Amino acid sequence: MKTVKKFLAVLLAAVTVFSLSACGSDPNQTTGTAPAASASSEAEKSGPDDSKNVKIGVLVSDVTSAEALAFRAYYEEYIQKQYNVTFMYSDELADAAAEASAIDNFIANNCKAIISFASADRPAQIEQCEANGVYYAVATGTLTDEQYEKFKSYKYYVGAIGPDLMTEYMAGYNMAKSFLDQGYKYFGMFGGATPYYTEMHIYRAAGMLVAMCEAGKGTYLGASDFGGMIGAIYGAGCQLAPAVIGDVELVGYVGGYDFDDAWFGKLAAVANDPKVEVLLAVGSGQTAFAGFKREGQKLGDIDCYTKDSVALMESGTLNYLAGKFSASIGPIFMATLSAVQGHPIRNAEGNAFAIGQGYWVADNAETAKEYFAVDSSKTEPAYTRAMLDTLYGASYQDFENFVKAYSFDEIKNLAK
Amino acid sequence: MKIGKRIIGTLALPLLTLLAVWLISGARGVALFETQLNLLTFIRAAANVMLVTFALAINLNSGRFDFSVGSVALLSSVISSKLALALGWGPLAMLLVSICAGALLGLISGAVYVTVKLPPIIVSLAVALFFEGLAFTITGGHGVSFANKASLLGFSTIPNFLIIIVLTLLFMIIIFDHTRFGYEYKALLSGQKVAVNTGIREIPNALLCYTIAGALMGAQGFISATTNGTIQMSLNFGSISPMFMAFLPMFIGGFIGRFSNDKLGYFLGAVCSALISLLYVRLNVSSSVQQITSALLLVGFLIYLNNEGKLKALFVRKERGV
Amino acid sequence: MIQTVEIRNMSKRFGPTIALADVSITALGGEVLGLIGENGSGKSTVTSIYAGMQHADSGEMFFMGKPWSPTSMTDALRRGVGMIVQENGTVPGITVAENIFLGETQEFTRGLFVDRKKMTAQAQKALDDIGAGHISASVPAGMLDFQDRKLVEIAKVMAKAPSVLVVDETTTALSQKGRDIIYEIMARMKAEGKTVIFISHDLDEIMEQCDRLTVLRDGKIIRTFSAEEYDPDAIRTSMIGREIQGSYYRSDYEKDAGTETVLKADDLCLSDQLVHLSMELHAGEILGIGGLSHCGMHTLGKVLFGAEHAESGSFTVHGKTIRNEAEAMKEGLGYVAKDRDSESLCTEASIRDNISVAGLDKFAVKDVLILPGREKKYVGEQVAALQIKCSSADQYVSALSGGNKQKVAFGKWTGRGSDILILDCPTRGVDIGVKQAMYRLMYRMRQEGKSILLISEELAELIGMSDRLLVMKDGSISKEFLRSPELSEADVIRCMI
Amino acid sequence: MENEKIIRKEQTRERLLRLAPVMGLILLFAVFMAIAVIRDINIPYSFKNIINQSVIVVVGATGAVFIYTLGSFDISLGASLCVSALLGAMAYNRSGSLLVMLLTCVGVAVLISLISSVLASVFNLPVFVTTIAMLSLLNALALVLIGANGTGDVIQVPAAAVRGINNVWVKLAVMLIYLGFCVFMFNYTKLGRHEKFQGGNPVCAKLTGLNGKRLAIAAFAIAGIGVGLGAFLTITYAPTLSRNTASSVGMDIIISIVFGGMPVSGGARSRIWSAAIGAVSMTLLNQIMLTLSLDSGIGQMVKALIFILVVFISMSNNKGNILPR
Repeated sequence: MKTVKKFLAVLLAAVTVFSLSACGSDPNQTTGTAPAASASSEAEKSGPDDSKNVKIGVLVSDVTSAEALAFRAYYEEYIQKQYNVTFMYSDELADAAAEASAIDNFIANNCKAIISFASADRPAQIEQCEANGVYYAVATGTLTDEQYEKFKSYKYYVGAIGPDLMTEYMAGYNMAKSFLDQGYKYFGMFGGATPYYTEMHIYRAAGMLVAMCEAGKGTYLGASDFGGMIGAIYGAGCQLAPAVIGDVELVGYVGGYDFDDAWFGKLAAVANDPKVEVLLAVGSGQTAFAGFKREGQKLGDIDCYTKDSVALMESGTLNYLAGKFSASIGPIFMATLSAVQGHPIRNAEGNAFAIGQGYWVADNAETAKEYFAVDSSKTEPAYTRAMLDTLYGASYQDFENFVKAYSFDEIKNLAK
Repeated sequence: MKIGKRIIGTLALPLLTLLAVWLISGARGVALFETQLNLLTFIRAAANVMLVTFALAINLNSGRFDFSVGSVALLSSVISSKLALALGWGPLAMLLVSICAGALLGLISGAVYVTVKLPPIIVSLAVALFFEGLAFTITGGHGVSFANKASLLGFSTIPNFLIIIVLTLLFMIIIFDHTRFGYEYKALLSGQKVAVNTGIREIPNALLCYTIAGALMGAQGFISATTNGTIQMSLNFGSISPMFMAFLPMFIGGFIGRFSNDKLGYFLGAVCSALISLLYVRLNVSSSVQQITSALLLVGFLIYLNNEGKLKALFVRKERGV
Repeated sequence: MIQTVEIRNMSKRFGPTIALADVSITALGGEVLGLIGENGSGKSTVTSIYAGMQHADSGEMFFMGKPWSPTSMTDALRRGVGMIVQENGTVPGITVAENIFLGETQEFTRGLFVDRKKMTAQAQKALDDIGAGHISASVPAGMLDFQDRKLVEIAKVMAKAPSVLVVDETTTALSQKGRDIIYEIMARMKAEGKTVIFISHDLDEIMEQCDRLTVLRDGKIIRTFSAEEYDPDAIRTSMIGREIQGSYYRSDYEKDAGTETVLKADDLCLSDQLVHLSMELHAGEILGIGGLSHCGMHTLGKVLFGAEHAESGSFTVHGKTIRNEAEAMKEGLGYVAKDRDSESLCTEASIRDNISVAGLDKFAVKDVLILPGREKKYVGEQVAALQIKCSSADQYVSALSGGNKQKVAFGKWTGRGSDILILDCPTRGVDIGVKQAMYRLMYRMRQEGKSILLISEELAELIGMSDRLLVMKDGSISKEFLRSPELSEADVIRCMI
Repeated sequence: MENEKIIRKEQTRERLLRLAPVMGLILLFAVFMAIAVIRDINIPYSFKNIINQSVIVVVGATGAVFIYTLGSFDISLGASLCVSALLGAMAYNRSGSLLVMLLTCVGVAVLISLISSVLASVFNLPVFVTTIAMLSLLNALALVLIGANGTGDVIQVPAAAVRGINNVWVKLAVMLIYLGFCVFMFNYTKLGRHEKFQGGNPVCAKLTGLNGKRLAIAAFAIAGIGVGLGAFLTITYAPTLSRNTASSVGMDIIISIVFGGMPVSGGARSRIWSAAIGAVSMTLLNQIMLTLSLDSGIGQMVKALIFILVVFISMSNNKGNILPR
């Protein structure tokens, strides 16, 4: 009797799952959309072939960051509607093993290409895709030089577009400098994942510190230039500490993402130090500092353009924002699609491309608003289909010029 | 027990902690409570830890382990903050809604438990997953940010936290020591079978326990949300971490409870860990060092707790000169 | 006289077992009705249903002529039917007062709050009323000994001045003082024209206390005896449904017990449980140990098996000192604990698991590898030898009757050929049929030259089975009796109190 | 006689319910195949994939069953796996020998297990809380190791070194050998029997001459071996390790064991296979979610529902009038 009940329950479970399979998005929905029709006429010359659906897997190491969500929105709510492609997103990828599994999943699901936002083990990802004949592209990141040398000639390695470490370094440098130029001397810093030895954050931090050294005519951990600073930070086990840098001072520093009482306490302590004039964050500064910031204190952050961050800039809580724009991952998509459809974009030596791409920088609310308006648009994003189509099977030169012109105004010109 | 012994037993640990923390910080030439802010940090931590400790202890004492407390805090703070932002509420309204939401979620997880009649630890795993997923879905993964809602951030003040602490403590003592529910809770706690056979209705009692725990976590969620103005989403059990900070204070509370009132004990336990957190802040200790010390403290105290008898015997022998 | 209690055609089953089949009982005001029967005969079930602890599958109940359907024990008690249960009915973690008014806190709530003072005062009064004034109502029940906790339960029931009182197997665990308190209460209720339903294993006791006596077996009513019809053998027969072949206990009185000492305890001390206790156990001897439930004899059993450790003094088995249970087992000791379900058996495990676990070293290859065949054989032998009633050895012990459970507990030790058995209340809550089988087994083992330390609260069986009988009082041995037909319970009791 | 019949019926019912996890597995597999066909999925590759993804949890969780059988609980297994893998990788980089790496992984994992269990039994601490402390210790240790190794935020074994053994057959072999070992220990040795009995009723076990502390230590040691093998497999699968390595494995193990029908109270009803069944089921479930490309949040909610449902069915309902604890 009870047994019967229970097996009914099993049935119910089955039904649940099946009904889900029903509501899951059907790959063929997107076929024959309006643009598809228009494009198909002269597919071979310009614009990709929309006749058959292309499945592209997307590796994401982080599913909750504003940046990741903005990117996802651009792909799913603009690109996927414009082109006959289906994006398949991975779950949150904590480690290299998770990345490998995710790629396996994509391959099993017959993805033709993979665009990666996950960097736990890029070489492994590339090898895996090469071995399985799946195109692979790096979005918002780059390979190290030796990695590039190793993989540039791989057939299925499309290439990389994104801020290289130097760009990250410069982002930090410029942010600090812009405040230093305004004559501020006393800084508090949030180091993000620096204590976890995360390069991106280490380089941004280094940039800020070098800027301080130059302005203050002093040294930090005995270093004052790019190379020296990176070394010094690793030397210190990536545990930074407050220090006087000539006539500039790093008054307070917090690193890590503990989210416990002590962590909040430390952040509050830095923000509330009467000496601190400017708060700098290598990332997620809005989470770290915005809550504790005092009146008149300045806050600079490297993140992305969201409703919230813009609101913060309007309210003067956030004063400087270097942010990736969500459409910045348009070109890599087109390069990938192009490769999948047999028009790979290779440089003069026939190798995969590696193109640097920086941030949009806003130091006032108006700019930020303008950026966000474009960035969040689902109809007229920074890179529209019309613009991207010009990249289909484009020459390396055209492609590089297009990508390199990433600043807001340059893109505006491209659009015309 | 003599009143003197009671007082000593009750205050020994907090005072010891205070002394230790004070000495260590002193040795490093740092004043523990230099600024108003240090006090705020301390009180906030105390309130925060106390809420979680109560929430966990209510059910853990009756053998119901609950992985879902963190997710309840997460989801209830998401709900309340979403509403507060949409309707332009002040902190008080948000706090109340957060508590109610928490209570409701707690009730739900309790209801699941009493319906499926599975071991609570299993149920709580599922509930945690579910609530995390729901919070994620509600916010579309974005989490919630009200960093520029000064009104909400403004809640984080010493008097406010003091009020929360006092009210919670009063509430807990009244509910658990002076009401029918409390008496029946105690009976079920140490004599489940007998109590049930005698006609005490366990299910309503359990439901109320979960509801109260939920309400407390609602308040805790509100505090951590308004402390830094954003709510981070978490998936795959990312939400269980707040639970861990409750263990040390819970054991300390249990210990103190033997001399006076266990609720008071939990509060004092929270005070102890808040003092330790403050020390971490003042000395700007790196998180690895933090994790290690906290873990060692927990183990150390447990060892003491579980070997008190032996230790005493040891001393007695010493006195005997054996 | 008015019918206070009436039960009509009540039936109840627990999963596989039929606990009650169409049982009808009536009890009158001013009488003490005895219920007797083997374990699982249903006597506790029928009364516990009437007292609101559980519900029947079918049948009607009446109280004072009106239909009766209590929702819980408190509800029943509030309406005049109280029950003192067999197992422990107090909650250790709360005070005596809270226990006495468990589930009735609302009586003392003013608004939201509970008035502890008032509760404690009334509880104290309730204790005094039944002559248990020595217990303080404000201490946690966990701090009381077993007897006092029972008294608390009695006070809890009597505080409600019930017009029907059910006493289920309570007296076995009580000292004379405790028993007297209960007898006194029963007498008083009888005098007040109220009803007592008295359940006991002790035939003498029940015949002495009851005006009528109803015998149950396998959930059916077999026969009701009126006082003048009382005849021990007739009652026993109707209880187990057949003539008891041969005598109940062993009949011989030869002094042929061995003289070789197999177990020797010397000046053992352990808090108030063992006070400078010395004793010897010989080969081929059944050594009885008697006393009040808290005289320390149960502790002695545990200590001699190495399960508890004496603070001072020593004991040896075959001349070797024993430090723990494992060593004890190596020396051929076996121990059947008093509390069967929580100490002797793992009830959620199968018969096979329970029997084989103690004997793995006997049949496991190289003391490591378990071959299903060998195990089946090993367990099968015990199941057969002890005639354990079960569908298969894979059946969960929890589904067995008390008697069969105890047989499994025995099987653990007989299987591995233990030659010294420490039996703590081996026939507690075991029906006469099994009881008799156990006595036979003990005697057979004795004849095989094995030694048995029989710790028991039932004087009859001690006197009936032991070659020697040691009486314990306050942790030390107060008297030694040798086996003789003249030995009477009275003599023994005198040295116990 | 009638009672006999009823008892038999009870037992068959019990057995049926005990099979629920297996049925759940079969059902999930059916659903998976159905969807695989609808969405034309590369099925052979999927199978390889499913093995790849479940093997680590299977190995880790199967060992952990011994701990659960005692009715205790270890939440630090994931962290332990991480630390073992990190040290294993470092060992390889020093020695250049896969054997050394394997031995280090297993050795470290066993050592960690022994530390928590010995600590717990010597000072008779509640095991679960001890492992909670262990969890944060190990997390901190992982970071220290990475720092000490000084190669950025990761510790790497050259991919080429492990490519040779990163194939399904090696994994299956490791898994089956260890599974075989555990099944043997659990069902056919004195130790396994004692573990179950200890979990079922510690008091009775003591009075039957079992040494609870030694049993606990043994159980943890066996679990340690599993975690060590898991660490080894993790390296071979993804030779780049970070502080986040295996961060999800800890909870996956708990979920899998329960999903596979293991009673958290342990004891006689413990099943050594539950871990394997549960782990594979969870992997299948994840595959289904992915193929349906459910949004992370929804996906997790569905997972939770299915989890509780299956467990509800599999737990044989010998529940009295009191709530389980």
